[in-house]
Amino acid sequence: MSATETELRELSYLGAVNEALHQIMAEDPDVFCAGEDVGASGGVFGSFGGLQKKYGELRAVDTPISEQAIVGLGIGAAVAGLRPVVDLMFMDFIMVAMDQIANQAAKLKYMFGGKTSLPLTITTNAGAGLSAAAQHSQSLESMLAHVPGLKVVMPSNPYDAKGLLVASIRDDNPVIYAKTKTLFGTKGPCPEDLFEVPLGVANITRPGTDATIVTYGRMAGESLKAASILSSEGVDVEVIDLRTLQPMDSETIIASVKRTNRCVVVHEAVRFAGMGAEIAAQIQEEAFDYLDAPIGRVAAPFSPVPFSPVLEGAYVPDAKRIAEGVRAAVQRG
Amino acid sequence: MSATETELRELSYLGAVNEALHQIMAEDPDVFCAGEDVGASGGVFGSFGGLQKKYGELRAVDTPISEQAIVGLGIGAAVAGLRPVVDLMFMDFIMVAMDQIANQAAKLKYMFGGKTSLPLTITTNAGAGLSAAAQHSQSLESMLAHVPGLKVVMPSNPYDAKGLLVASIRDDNPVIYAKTKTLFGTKGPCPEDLFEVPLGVANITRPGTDATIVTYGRMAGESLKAASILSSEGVDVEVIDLRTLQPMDSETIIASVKRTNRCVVVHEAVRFAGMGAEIAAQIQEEAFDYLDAPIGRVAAPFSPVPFSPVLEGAYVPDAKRIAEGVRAAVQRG
Amino acid sequence: MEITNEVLKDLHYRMIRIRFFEEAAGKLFENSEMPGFLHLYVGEEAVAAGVCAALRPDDQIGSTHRGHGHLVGKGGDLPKMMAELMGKADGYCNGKGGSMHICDLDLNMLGANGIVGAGAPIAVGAAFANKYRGNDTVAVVFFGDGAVNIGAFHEAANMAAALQLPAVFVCENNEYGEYTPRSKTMAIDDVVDRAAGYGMPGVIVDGMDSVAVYEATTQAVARARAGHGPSFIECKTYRYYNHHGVQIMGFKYRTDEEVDMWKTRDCIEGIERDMLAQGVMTQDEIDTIRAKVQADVDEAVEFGRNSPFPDVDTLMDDVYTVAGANS
Amino acid sequence: MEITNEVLKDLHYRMIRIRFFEEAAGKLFENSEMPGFLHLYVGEEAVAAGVCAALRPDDQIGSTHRGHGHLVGKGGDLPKMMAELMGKADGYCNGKGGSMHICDLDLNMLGANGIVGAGAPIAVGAAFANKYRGNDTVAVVFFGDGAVNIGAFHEAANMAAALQLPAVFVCENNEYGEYTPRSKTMAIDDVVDRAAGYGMPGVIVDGMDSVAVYEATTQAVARARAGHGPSFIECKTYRYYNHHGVQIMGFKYRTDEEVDMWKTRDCIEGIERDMLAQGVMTQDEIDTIRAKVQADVDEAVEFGRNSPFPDVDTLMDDVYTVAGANS
Ligand SMILES: Cc1ncc(C[n+]2csc(CCOP(=O)(O)OP(=O)(O)O)c2C)c(N)n1
Ligand SMILES: Cc1ncc(C[n+]2csc(CCOP(=O)(O)OP(=O)(O)O)c2C)c(N)n1
Ligand SMILES: [Mg+2]
Ligand SMILES: [Mg+2]
Repeated sequence: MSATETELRELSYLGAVNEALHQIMAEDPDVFCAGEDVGASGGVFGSFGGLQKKYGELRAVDTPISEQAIVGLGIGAAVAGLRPVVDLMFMDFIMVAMDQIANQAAKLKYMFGGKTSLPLTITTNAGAGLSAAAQHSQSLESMLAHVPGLKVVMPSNPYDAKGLLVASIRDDNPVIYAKTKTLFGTKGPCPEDLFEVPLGVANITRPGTDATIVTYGRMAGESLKAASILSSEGVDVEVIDLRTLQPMDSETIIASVKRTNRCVVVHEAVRFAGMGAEIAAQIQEEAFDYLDAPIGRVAAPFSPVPFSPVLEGAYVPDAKRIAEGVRAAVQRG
Repeated sequence: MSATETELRELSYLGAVNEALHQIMAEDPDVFCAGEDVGASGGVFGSFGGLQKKYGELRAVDTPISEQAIVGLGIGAAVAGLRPVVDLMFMDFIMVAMDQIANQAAKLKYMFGGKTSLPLTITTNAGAGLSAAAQHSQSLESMLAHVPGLKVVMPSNPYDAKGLLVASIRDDNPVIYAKTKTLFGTKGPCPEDLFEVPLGVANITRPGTDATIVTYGRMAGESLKAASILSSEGVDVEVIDLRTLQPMDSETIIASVKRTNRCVVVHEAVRFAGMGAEIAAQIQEEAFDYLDAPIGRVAAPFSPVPFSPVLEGAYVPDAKRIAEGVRAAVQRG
Repeated sequence: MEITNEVLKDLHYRMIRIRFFEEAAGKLFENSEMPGFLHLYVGEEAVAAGVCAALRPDDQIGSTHRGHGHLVGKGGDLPKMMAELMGKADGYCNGKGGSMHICDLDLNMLGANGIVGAGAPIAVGAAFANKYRGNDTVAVVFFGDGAVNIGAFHEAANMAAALQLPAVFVCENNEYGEYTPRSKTMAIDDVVDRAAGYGMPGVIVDGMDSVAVYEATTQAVARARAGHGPSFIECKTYRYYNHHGVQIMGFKYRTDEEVDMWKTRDCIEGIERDMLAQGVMTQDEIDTIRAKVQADVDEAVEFGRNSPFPDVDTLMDDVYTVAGANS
Repeated sequence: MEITNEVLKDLHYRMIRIRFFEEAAGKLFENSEMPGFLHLYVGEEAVAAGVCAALRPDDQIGSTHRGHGHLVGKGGDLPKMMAELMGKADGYCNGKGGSMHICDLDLNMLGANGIVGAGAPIAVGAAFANKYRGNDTVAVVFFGDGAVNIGAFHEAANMAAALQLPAVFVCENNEYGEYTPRSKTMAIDDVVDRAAGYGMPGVIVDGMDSVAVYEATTQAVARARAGHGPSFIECKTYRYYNHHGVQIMGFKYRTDEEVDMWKTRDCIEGIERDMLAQGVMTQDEIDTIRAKVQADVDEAVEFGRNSPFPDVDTLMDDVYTVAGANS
């Protein structure tokens, strides 16, 4: 972020999302929102607040509990030239609509020989931390990023939440835009006007020389905390917030690791076959001779998300565990 | 495989699957099969042939076209103590039933504090090569292997097809057993009696010293072909057929790479966030100091599977591309 | 159908057990002693009680996100339930499941479910197992009016009909899915209008009247036991509190008049009035039962409070069943 | 409803265009000139023809795995279709889609679909766009009797009804899903029995009679255009060839008598008989049309044969729409 941003007014993460929706719907009459409780009540978390009042029932649509038909509604409307934003309340529910997302939305353009674009945004809410148990707490981005045709976005702060949502809605491809539930209330600087944070461009949120942390979503903040802890130990960490997982800004990652020679990938999702695997694989492919230590991964262990706060606390990575991971990478000879 | 296997009669891959089902249903009255066309017609590919005739309509059940309810039927019956085998014709259709698989079957035991086991086998058919286009050709194993609670099996030959299916059905956890469509007709030695190939144990199908290929499914055979090509060039390749992706036999992989110091992972699925990413990440974590070259990945490019045979041929990896991948790893200084 | 005094007392007992349990849970939740999401059953007790009273212990029930009532109705252990809702080690699921996954397989309660509609195919699988084994056990599928619109429910209902399975589909129609009224999500007057499309008989009952629910369930279960396949029961009912929690949402999606109107038809007040009028129980007897149940609930709360949080070392337990070590 | 001679001729023309195209495709498939899976529409032509003749060019249709008939019925370009089925560069999808994904968005045919039922929610999305724009365009959803049992279909039908969208649901009931008869997968006599459950009017029509299909569609479309919401049409029809390919499956799941019975009711023979009897066309005129269509189909086959395979360099094209380079 640039220096002028210190002058920006503060906005909450959820407020930034809501503002983006209000502004883009004002700008583009082809944008509409649809999903369960999206209309009259403004969404279970409030991100769609005020839209139906302002834009009416056809532009902020309360739908039946029908995740497949909700995504299908978006696909059909997008093929017909509109620019739908459809909501799946929890990222876990993506599993219910996975055929429409992975077999339909992602592939239509290709199967049709390019004869359509598909400007569809699917909003959802990811992550653990609310004691919402195994079916309301998952981070499933690696499944989605594995599907050619989809884009996958996970903002970590109010600024990105607004800018990336605008870019997602303006993008001509199906985009999964996954907010993080535990970040809803966090505040940060955010411009008042409509702006884009381009998809596929990572953000170096802290420059450093001794090791690189590659992360996104909720773990972006935890990683910065870890970086301060480490800084007090004399370890200068660079933190990369990916912002977009598909397409991935591999260039920024590789360039950083070529400078720092050590890297830890951090995410809230389960480690096995998570995004950290892809990132580690790419780094060793592209920067093999620069690596002074194996690329570490700090992620959730291989179990469903437990309900009890005590177990959930042990499950989700935090600054302490991230710092440990970086220490292991830095201390390696 | 042991030396005595040369004496075994030959059986086709599909014949081995069918024989396993016949024998295990004879042995265990709690085993039943259900799915679309599984009963009277014996399954669209014939793997359920003869079961309904022999065991009746309750043990080889023709169901409606309802993938979610088919998997749910299996879950409920398994919780009630039976040992169901439910079929989803194409691996692509797993997307339709993904909630029942990933949010229900995989998590029930954990969410219930361990108070049930879930002996459910989900059979399906993976892979490209039949010009069946983007919705009937996918290899989605990395999505499934990312879900704690699931096991994922992909046999590459008749022997394993039979032994792994028996082990899957006898396992007390939900197992995705994915056959490869293009292997159905291939023949190989296979014992006549009921036997198990244990889940989670990889098979070194060719020992070698210069590099390790880690692979599974259809690519196991292509990798052996690549190994012969390379052998004629003086490169001695070890080939590991994983057989099971979750749990993964990391020990065998790591031990091999520590010997050969070079490795290429090969699979039919898309490269980005595929199994190769996890395998590469693990190897560099565990055998960093042994690696003389980056771990290579030979996999499908990042697009849906195209229909036209010409494009599909260019899409799916083959022995030639695998050999190239290994050469790159071996030639690196 | 003759309703004995024992049945009336049983229905009453099940209902107050649910009501008092839920009221206590609501208080703990508002007091931040209970984490996560809490979907209270208060108002709808006649459904769970009426259905469960008509079942045998071996009959299974499949449940929803609003599942406490079903488990209490089936005879659930209150201390284990309360401990689970509080995320404690002595809970039904050792603190791993919580409100949305509470279950007791020994009571054949197949688990609450956090995914709307997803419990239906699973319960139908249990019904299949009953038919497979040739016993006359029946599986009941509970679901909300909102769940009827999701694919999993539809597939399950059709599967049960196509395979003629011993299942009973019980719709808890409280006219809302979260904050959206049913009129926005369906173009039919009664949910039961869908039953014919599956080839099932269907009835509407007053879901505030446990006796009516009990009678309808008894008939549907008899039909299923006799091998004549599934039936559909629509129970018109109402939840008194919010979709989740007690009064935590700001958005007013129901009028006070509507809520008050339904409360005048309260299932517990109704049955107590009837029992008093018919001389089935005296006010003293009612008070005694109420006091006993309240004491049980208080004890459950204390049990939950005193139960330790699970040991962090149990985090990775029970992801898989390990061969030979099957619990 | 009065049926003009022009409508009869139009229906006839659409049907023979489908029939001849499909027969030619079947031959190419048996001759290994066509790769992949091929689901022929032969026998069911009256449905696609009757529906499409009742539509305007701007009306959309959503399709299925058995989609050639729908595209030809909507006016599809035969050479481009044949080339696509053969995996050639000049095909509708540049060889990337094939039989199961053939589409022409300019004709508002939204694409065949390889996933049973998955086309329905997408077509409903198109219907939503029509309502959103306030035009009077209508979206038709084709689906088989088997597809009615899958969740996606159910959700789509309910969504269309709940939002009162301009959609028409057309069931091609050929009494089989692959090799399994409908009686094994549904406990109802007629598929249309489900319509009431969505709050839609529903009718049964003879799916071997293009005029009947045309009339029913005309009414349903008028209703949708007027803003009165969706309707359901069940067409009783039959496929002459196998589920996929022509005669490639060994398992005999239908009797010869059954197939022969349906063939006596052939939609093309029927309309030709009627037109001759009513003096709408002479045998000579019919022969001339048939010859012309056959010539068109032969030309399409030659076009397909002569078209090159796609360049391997196009493999990665069109995975994403690139900003500013949108096709
Ligand atoms: C597949 C899915 N979609 C959405 C939700 C979020 N959700 C939880 S409960 C609920 C409303 C359910 O309504 P209904 O079935 O009528 O049950 P009720 O809450 O009224 O008892 C919704 C939308 C969910 N849990 N699962
Ligand atoms: C979700 C899904 N399940 C199964 C299949 C395999 N399949 C293709 S066509 C078909 C039968 C469809 O029956 P119906 O809807 O009646 O259409 P018909 O083939 O008779 O025209 C099946 C089961 C599929 N393509 N998609
Ligand atoms: Mg409700
Ligand atoms: Mg059919």
